[in-house]
Formats: sequence, structure tokens, C-alpha cells
Amino acid sequence: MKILSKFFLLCAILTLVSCNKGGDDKIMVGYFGSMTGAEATFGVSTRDGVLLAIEEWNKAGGVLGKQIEIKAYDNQGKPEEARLSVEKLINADNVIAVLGEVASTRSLAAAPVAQQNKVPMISPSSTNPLVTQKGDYIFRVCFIDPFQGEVMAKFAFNSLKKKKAAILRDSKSDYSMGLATYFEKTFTALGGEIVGDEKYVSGDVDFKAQLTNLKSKGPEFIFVPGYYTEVGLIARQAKEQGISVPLLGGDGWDSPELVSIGGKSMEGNFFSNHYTTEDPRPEVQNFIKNYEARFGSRPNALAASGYDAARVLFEAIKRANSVEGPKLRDAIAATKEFQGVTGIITLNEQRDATKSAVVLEVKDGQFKYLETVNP
Amino acid sequence: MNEFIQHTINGLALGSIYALVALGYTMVFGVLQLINFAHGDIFMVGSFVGLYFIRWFMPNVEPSLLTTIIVILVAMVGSATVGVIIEKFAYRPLRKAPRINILITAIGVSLLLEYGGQLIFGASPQFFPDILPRKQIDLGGAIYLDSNQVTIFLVSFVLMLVLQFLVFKTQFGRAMRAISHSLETANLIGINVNKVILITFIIGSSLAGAAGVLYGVAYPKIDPLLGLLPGLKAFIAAVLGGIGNVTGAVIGAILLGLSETYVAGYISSTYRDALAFLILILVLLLRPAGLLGTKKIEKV
Amino acid sequence: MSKLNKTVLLFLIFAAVAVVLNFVLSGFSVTPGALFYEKPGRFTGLISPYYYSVMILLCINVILSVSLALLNGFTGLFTMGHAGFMAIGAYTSASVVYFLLPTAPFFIQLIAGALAAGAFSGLVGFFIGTSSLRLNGDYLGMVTLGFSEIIRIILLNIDAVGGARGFSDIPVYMNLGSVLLITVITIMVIKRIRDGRLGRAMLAIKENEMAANMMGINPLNIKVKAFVISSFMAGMAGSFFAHSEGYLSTQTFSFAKSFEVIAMNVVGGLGSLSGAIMGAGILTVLPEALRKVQDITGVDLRMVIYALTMVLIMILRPQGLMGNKEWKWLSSK
Amino acid sequence: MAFLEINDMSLEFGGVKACQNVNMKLEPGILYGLIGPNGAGKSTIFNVLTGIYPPTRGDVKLGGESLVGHKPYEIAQRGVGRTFQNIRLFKELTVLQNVMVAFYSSSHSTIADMVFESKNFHNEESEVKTKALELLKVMGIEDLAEVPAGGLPYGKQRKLEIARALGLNPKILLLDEPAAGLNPTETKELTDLIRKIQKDRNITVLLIEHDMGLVMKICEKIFVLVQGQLVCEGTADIIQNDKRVIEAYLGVD
Repeated sequence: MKILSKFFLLCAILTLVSCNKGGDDKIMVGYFGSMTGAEATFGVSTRDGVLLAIEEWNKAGGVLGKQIEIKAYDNQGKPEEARLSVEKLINADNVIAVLGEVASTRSLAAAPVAQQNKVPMISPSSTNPLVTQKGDYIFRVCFIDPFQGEVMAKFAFNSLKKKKAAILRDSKSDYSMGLATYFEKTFTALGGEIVGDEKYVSGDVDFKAQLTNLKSKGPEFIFVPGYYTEVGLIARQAKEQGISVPLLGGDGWDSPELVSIGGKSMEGNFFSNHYTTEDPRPEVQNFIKNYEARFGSRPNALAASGYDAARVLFEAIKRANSVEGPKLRDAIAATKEFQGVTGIITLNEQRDATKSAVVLEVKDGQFKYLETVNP
Repeated sequence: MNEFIQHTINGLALGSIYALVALGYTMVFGVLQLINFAHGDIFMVGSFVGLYFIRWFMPNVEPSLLTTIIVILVAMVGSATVGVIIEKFAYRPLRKAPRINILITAIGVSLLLEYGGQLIFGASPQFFPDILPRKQIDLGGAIYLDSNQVTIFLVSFVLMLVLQFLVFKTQFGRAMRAISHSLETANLIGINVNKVILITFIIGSSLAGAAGVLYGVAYPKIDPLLGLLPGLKAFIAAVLGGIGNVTGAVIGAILLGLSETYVAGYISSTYRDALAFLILILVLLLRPAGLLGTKKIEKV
Repeated sequence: MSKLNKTVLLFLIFAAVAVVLNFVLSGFSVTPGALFYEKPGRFTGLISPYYYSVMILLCINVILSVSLALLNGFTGLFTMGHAGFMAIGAYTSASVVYFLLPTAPFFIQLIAGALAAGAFSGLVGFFIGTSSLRLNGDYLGMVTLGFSEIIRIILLNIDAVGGARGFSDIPVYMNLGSVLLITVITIMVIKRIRDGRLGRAMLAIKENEMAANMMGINPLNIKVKAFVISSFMAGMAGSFFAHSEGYLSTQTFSFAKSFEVIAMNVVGGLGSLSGAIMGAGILTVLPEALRKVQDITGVDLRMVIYALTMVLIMILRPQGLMGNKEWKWLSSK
Repeated sequence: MAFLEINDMSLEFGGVKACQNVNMKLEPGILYGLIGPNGAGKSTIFNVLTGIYPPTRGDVKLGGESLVGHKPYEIAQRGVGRTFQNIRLFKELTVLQNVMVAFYSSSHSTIADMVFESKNFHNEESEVKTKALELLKVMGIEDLAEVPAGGLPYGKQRKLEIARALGLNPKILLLDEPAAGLNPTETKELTDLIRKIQKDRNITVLLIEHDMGLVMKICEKIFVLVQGQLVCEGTADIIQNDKRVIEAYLGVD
């Protein structure tokens, strides 16, 4: 019995001890993401982008003369863990701002905490419109679902001149459902026709049944607004089922793994993205070079967004010349024409980024720039 | 009609993947009466062993049958090693413990392999190289068959026959069946229970390893959590066919693959997993012995 | 003094302690809301909102753990579907409050939400129980796992409760005082059931179902009762979860959550109420405490440690930390 | 009409005949014995009586009402108590709790009573406890009331099983080899106890036993079962002199 209560006490003490306050010589920034569990790859990539930004800034002398330190918490992909880690970041670690999450579901769970405590939160890639509606301390540096859905609908209708679309969406992913909905709206408004609409669940590996159905509907292209984790396999299986029409998608496609998994089947497919690696701007080229040097792999869109979110924050700290919540908030809100890797970012009234999207084509295993679509 | 044929082909292919995993599952269950939750994760380990072997030792190899066989053998050894470690350190100390304790241990081992896998292999999905030459076969009427589908189907069928032989025609099989009947009695009549169980684990785990590589060939995207769902599905398949029954596992797996594909094709893929669980519930409630479970003698 | 009055007195004492504790910990605020049924807006008390949240989560986990102990530990029914009941409770309560009582005072929302959650979850528990309790052991576990996953998939496909997007803007009103009080009540209810004739019948069934049957006890009846009570409580825990998070997503209620609750029981000791509480405490606090370890190692070892603990306890101390023992205040004498 | 009747009962398991056309009539307040070689189907008759196996043919009646088709717990509630050849106690429960379990169906406190520890609940609990302790006293194990049943020595476990069965307040008590594994002193003690209980409570007892001496000594009437068939019934004298019985026991051996 005694040993047990001691063990219990030890646990309690450990928790208490684990709350350490950032020193005066440091600026504490919080990050929360899914770094273990089924969606671990998203959280890890984003964190790496954030880390790179911090290391670069620190090398250049930090911000306001102080070094930046990151506190990164894993939420295992669970919304309740996301909320709890933000509570801890804000209340126990006293971070001045929070970066995260990728998934809108977890951003939605955590945003009220940041809002209530008046600590700015910048989501790198939560695209659901609801996220920033949680309050005036919640920002994002990515575009939102309606915009991206629109981009691809217009591209397909105007540039590719296709009239018959099929959709294959991920019913478990809010992002995918959102994109599909807005794509459908715009495409039909333009005069196109949706001939088939099928669903899958992220984590699935077999999409043949859905593809067989879509094939029989005779679409001119298939819109697959999912993550690269599934799209590579979908492209493969589409070819195996004798589907030769192109696939279209969104920024969730952007990863080197897409081409390695999808292989030749990915050729001739299109997706919208924040940026293109062909962009000659030094921000982009340096980012790619440094990321590869630091982490040994090519960055994906999530890493780029994480990198931008962190840099938008640091710029704002610099402009605000303060780390106090309200001042910092105002400075972030005033972000204008920020030269991000993922585009030129201006935050609008709704605290969403307005930036242009690019459409890329998969060609010879590379993502080739096709056109830029402005909001 | 063409669509139906295509769905059927796809369902058979999916079912034969489940069958590969279910065979090992049912072997271990047959002997230990243990739902080896970690089986799906041993299967995952097989995939990764195969992947790293290819990366390190034959990075630029041309797809060929020989390559595939070599990779499969290596993965089998890798998985069997993990299986042996698990049996020796996690399951053996609990041989006489209540079944619930063993089940919980199995869940723990499964979580350990999944999250340990994320630490070791990284969480991101990785590409499994094409090692098996493949061909698209156009059956006419817009129906396609992939050579991989045929290969996997044949492999699972052959393995089923091999296991069937092993269980019913060999000395070892007799010992297995004796243990399955009663561990104590088997002990009393001089069967080295630990040895037989260990060998069963080696066979079951190496089957999982082989399945892992074939899975990588069929769905070339692998990550440390890939074993979770196929593991559960394989269990469902094994229950459907009559758990502990080798033929039953394959039939159950094929039926599950077909029904999942039909549901995804004709109703909605969102309910695909729900269907699998519904099958599990219905079988356990209405016919707990499974489709082939009545003949006690066939139990492994 | 009659025993009933003693129970009332005990309740009042608990309530007073809970309110005072909440008062001291959160912010020395004296409005009725802050005292009884609101999440404090400002924290000027002894602990930060983070610890406040952890403590509420701890209470919810304790309710889940002890309700599972009733099934798992006392009646010997191994179920792996507790997350499903929690999900039903959470979504029912959130829907009732969000759609039917959006403007009602907080304490009405609290009571209506919790009761609706418990009742609906209990009802589903009744149906699942009556249909599946003929099964035993691991098979019952797998069937309940199946039911729980089906519940989750159905919720994912109901657009009115958010579907994949999640259910947001749920009124948040969980107050540590009220949760703590309800947690203690739940523990006491389970303790008293265990010590009454129903509890004896449950234990008898766990020990030897055949003999219990021969002693005039209808095993199915007792098991269904245990199932309904347990799912009622899990549903209530779900309700509190919904209104302390303010946001629900089906991701939360995957079978990982069910395993977590099982692990709580196992770590503390199957068959011990004190163990269930202790297990919930350790598995809630430990992952939070391990964040510190993460700072040192740089990688997140939490889940690995968690899994390893489960295996090691089963091998080295299968009876759990408490074994069959109870803390004094929970022992049957 | 007899108190307990088994009419032309047969039980088969997949073609194997466990019992064939068994007829037994038991009168109230009498101590019966049921003997027969190993595998004769004695325990099977108990299992049919208590509802574990439904008979393939025939009928079982208690006080004129058929028991066939009733669940074991219903039959127990009608007053059929039993013990088991291989002891089936609730090992983790205390000795007292074991006996108290048997009072489940005769007590009435509801969940609300338990939760609020109402007056009803307390009265009933203490009443049940008193009764259970009395039964323990009858069996001479009241001093072990708070010990877990699994920790009792063998002989005491047998006694506890009888005490637990008595908790049902049975009209008929089925004892399955109560003296198995006991030494002669213990056997003697138990024999006296069984007779005493039977007389004091005026209940019917049906006893399966291997110990011939014991059966002959205390049973007023004895049934002999050989290979699932009743070959003889009557007093000890009749049985001892019956050819078929001697054949079954000696001739075959």
C-alpha cells in the first residue's frame, strides 16, 4: 500500500515538475501536432518545418534579441489531447503563441483554449473555414477549402476543357469532404456535370470497388481531394482497372512519396498547391536546400506551411516589438504580402490567408508548374 | 454485369490478402486458443523487413520471381524471429494465467510493435518497391485482371494446402492438435508443449512475414500501423470460417473480401468496416463455431 | 438516525468538500455558477487551467474505469467496447444541449445532458447486452469491439452532429466541483452495488457461472443489469467529456480508447474498485508526466512506455497494483 | 403422487445413450441413495434434474409440475439444491458470502435500496447474514465465515457446499459424492450431519456416493444405476441381495 501511494505521489510530482517556465532570455513558442498514431506523418513534417524556421532565425540572432525555443507536444491524433496540450503550452509552459494543427478537427478542438487565454494561434494547414471563426486570436497561413475547391473546378473546366467529373473523397477527412463539396459547387455552377461520387476512408488500401463504379460512369477526369498517403495507391489501382483519365487533387497531394508510391500511374495528373519548387524566389529555393540538408528528405507541403506559419509569427513579434498577446495578435493580423515559401501571404479580415494557388502537373516524376490562380 | 465481374475479381483478390494473414492467425489460435492481437503487427514487421532488405542489399534490382522469393524468405525469417521473441517473453510466462490476462498482453504487445515501429521506421508511409513482374490482363468488356492478384490468390491457396498437410499428416500436426484439445493432457502424454507452441509461432509468424511482403507488392504503401486493420479483418475472416480451421480461414477471408467489395461497390465504402464488424457479430451470435466449425475433428 | 439520512448526510459532506476544493483550486469566485456548474472564466486559484483540465479528465477517466470494473472486474465480462458507450453519451448529451436546450441555464443543461446520455447509452447497452451476453470471454470482447466500431462509423456518417468535421460549439460548463461530486457518487454507487445482493450475484457469476445458476441466480439477468448500469455510467462520462471539451470528433472514440480504459483496470488490478481508480489516475497522469521525458529524449516515447507497462504488469504482476485489495473506505466491511 | 418424479426419462448425446428410460419416484422427507459403477450416469441424472441437460425423452416433475424446459436457476428457485462432485465454490468470496449468494432469489432489495442503503436493505442484509451464519453453524464452520472459500481445506469445502445449497431453503437436496476425498473420521462426521439435517428440516435428500458403507448405513431407499439404466431400487437389504447389483459391482470387475 505504502509503495503504491508513493508511486502515485511520484507521478503527481513528475507532472508538477514538468511545468517549467521559459526564462526571460528566451521566447517560448508552442507547437502541437499528431506525431504518433495514424496521422503521425503530418505532425512530424509540420514540426520539422517549424524547427527549420526556428533554427534559421536563431542563427540570425533570434527575435527581439532573444533566442526562440520550441515546446512541441504530441497529441496522438486525438482532439482531446490536442486541447490538453494547448492548455499545457499556454498555462504551464507560458508560450507566447501556438502553432498547429494540421487537421481542422484538432484545430477546432484547441482553438477555444487559445482564444480564451488570448494567446495567438496560427494553424499552418487547417483549411476548414470554421477554424478561424473560433475567435480573433486564431489565424491560418493556408488557403481555405472553398478557394482550393474552386481553383481546381475552374482549372478543369476552363483550362482542361473537361465537362464530366467524378469525385472520390475521403469520408473520414474533413479536409477532403470540404474540398469535394466546394469543387462540386463551382464545377456545376460553371456548367460541368458530376457523373459519379464515391467515398473511401483514410487508412484504406483497396479502392478498386469505388474505381470500378466510377469507371462505368465514364468521367473525363476524377477529382481526388485526399492526402498523398492514399492518392498514390488510388492512382495505381485506377490504372490497374484500366482507367486512363487524369486525376485531379489538392495540396494534400504534395509529397515526394506521392510519386514513389504512385509511380508511373501518377503521370499526367494535376493538383493545386501553395507553391512550386520551380519558383525561383530565394525563399523557396533556400527553404528546399536547407530542409534537405537538415532532414535529408525533400519537404512536402505540410513542412512548407509549418515553416511559413512560424516565420509569420516571428515577423509579427518583430513588428509588434512585444510578445504580449493583444499586441502580437494585432501584429499577426496586420501581416501583409509576407514572402512565404507557400506564396505571398496577406491575412484578411477573417484571419485567413489570401494567397494565390498554383496548379502543378506530375511529369517525369516531378511536379511541373502549369499556372497560377489568384483569389 | 461487367461491373459485377470486376467487383468479384477485386473481392477475390482482397480476400486472398486477408487469407494470407488469417492463416497464421488461425494456426496460433488453434493451438493456444489465444486471439493473437499482435499477429497483424508481426505481419507489418514482415513488410518492413522486406523493404529494408531490398533497400540495403538489392536497391536496383530488376523485378523478378526470384527476387520476390528471396525477399519473402528474408521477411519470413525476420517475422519468425519477432514471433519467437514475443512468444518466449510475453506469452510463455502467462501460459497458466487467465485468458483475459493473455489477451490484454497480446493487445499490449500489439501496441508496442505499432508505436515502436513508428519510432524505428518513422511514421510516414514508405514506398514498397515493385519486385514482382506484373502484367495487366484485359479480359475484354473493360474487365481487368492484374497478375499480382492471381499470384496472391494462388499463394494463399497453396499455403492452405501445405498447412492442411502439416496439421493432418505429420507428427507435429498431431502434437498440435493434441495441445489444441487440452494443454494439460498433451503435457501428460509426453508432448513437449513449449516446443510445439514455439514451432507453431514460427510457422504462424513466418506466414505473416510472407503475407507482409505480398501485401507490400499489392499495396506498395507501408507504414507501422498497416497491420491493425488487416489483423482485425483476418481475425474476422478466421471466425467466419471457424476459428482454428485452416480451410475455414481461407473461405472466410474470401467471403469477407467479396462482401466488402460488394458493399463498397453497391452501397457505400464508408460502411465497409462496419460490415466486417457486423459479420463478426452475426457469426459469433448465430454460429459461434463459424461456417466450418461443426466438425470438431477438423479443429487444429 | 436511519441509514437513508446517513447517505444524504454523506452526500452533503462530499458536495461541500467538492465545492470548497473547486473554490480553492480555481479562483475564489463566489458566483453560483463558478461555485457549482460553470467552468471558471479566470483562474486565480491554486492551479492553472491546465491542471484543472487534467483533473476533470481524471474524473471522467475514473468514472469510465470504475464502470468498466463493474463488468470486467466484478461480473467477469470482458468487453472492449467502452468507447462506444462513451461516444453515445457524448453525442447524445451534446445534441440534447445544442439542439434542444441551447438557452437553458447551465445546471439544467448539465442534468438533462447527463441523464439523456446515460439513459440512451444504457438503452443501447441493454440491447447489445441482451443480444451478446450469451457469449463469454474473448468472443464477448470481440463482439463488443465490433459494436463500438459500428457506433463510431454510424456517428461519422451523421451530418447533423458534424460527421468528419466534428461537433463543435458544444456549451462548455464542466466545473471541477460538480464532476468531482458525480465521480465520488459513481464510485459509491458501484461500491454499494458490489456489497449488496446484486454485487454478490455478480461476483458469484464471475467465479462460477454454473454454480451461481444452481443457486437460483439468472446469469443473463444479472449480466444485463451489469451491462446497463455500466453503459449508463460510461454514457454519463461521455456527457461530461463533451461539455468539458466543447468539441467532439469520432476519432476520440476508436478502440484505442476502449483499450485505454481496459488498461486502467488492468494496471490497478482487475476486480478491485480501488485498483480501477488508481489505474485511471496513473494512466491519466503518467502520459502527462511523460511529456517531461519527451523533452529529454527528443522523441515521443509515451505510447511505447504505455504499451510496455501493460505487458510488464501482465507478466510480472498480473493481479495489478492493488490485487484484490481495496482501500479502507472502499472495502466491503 | 410422488413428490419428485422422473418418468421414463432418456438422455442421449449424439447417439450415445447416457440414460435410458429411467423412472424414479421420491417421497418427501426421505433420504435416498443413488449408486452405480463409474460412468453409470449418476451425475447425469442430477444434471437433468437441475435443468443443465434437457432430457431427450420423458419428464421430470416436482410437486406435480414439470421441470422440463425450465432453466437451472428457475429449478433452483423451486427448491432443488445441489452440490457438485468437483467442488464449485465461489473461491474468491468469503465462506459467509458463498452462503449469502444462495439467498439472492429469496431476497428483494432493489438497486435503489442498495445505493441508498435503505432500511429495507439493512434489515434484509442482516437477516440474510444471520441465516447464513446459522447454516454455517449447522455445518460447524461458522468460525471460518470471513475466510475466502478457496482457502478452505477440502473437507470444509464440501461442508460449505452443503451449507450453500441449504441457503436456497430447498425441498430436495441433491448431494453429489459429498464424502469423496474425505478420511474415515470426516466421513463419519459428515454422514451424521447429513442425516441430522435431513431429519431436522424434513427435506428429501438424494445422495450419490461411492462409499457403499455410508449409503447402506444412512439411506432409507437406494436406487442402483448401471449403464444409464435403473436396475434395482429398495432398502439396503434388498439391494445387497439383488443379483443384478452384485453382478454390476462384482461380476463385471
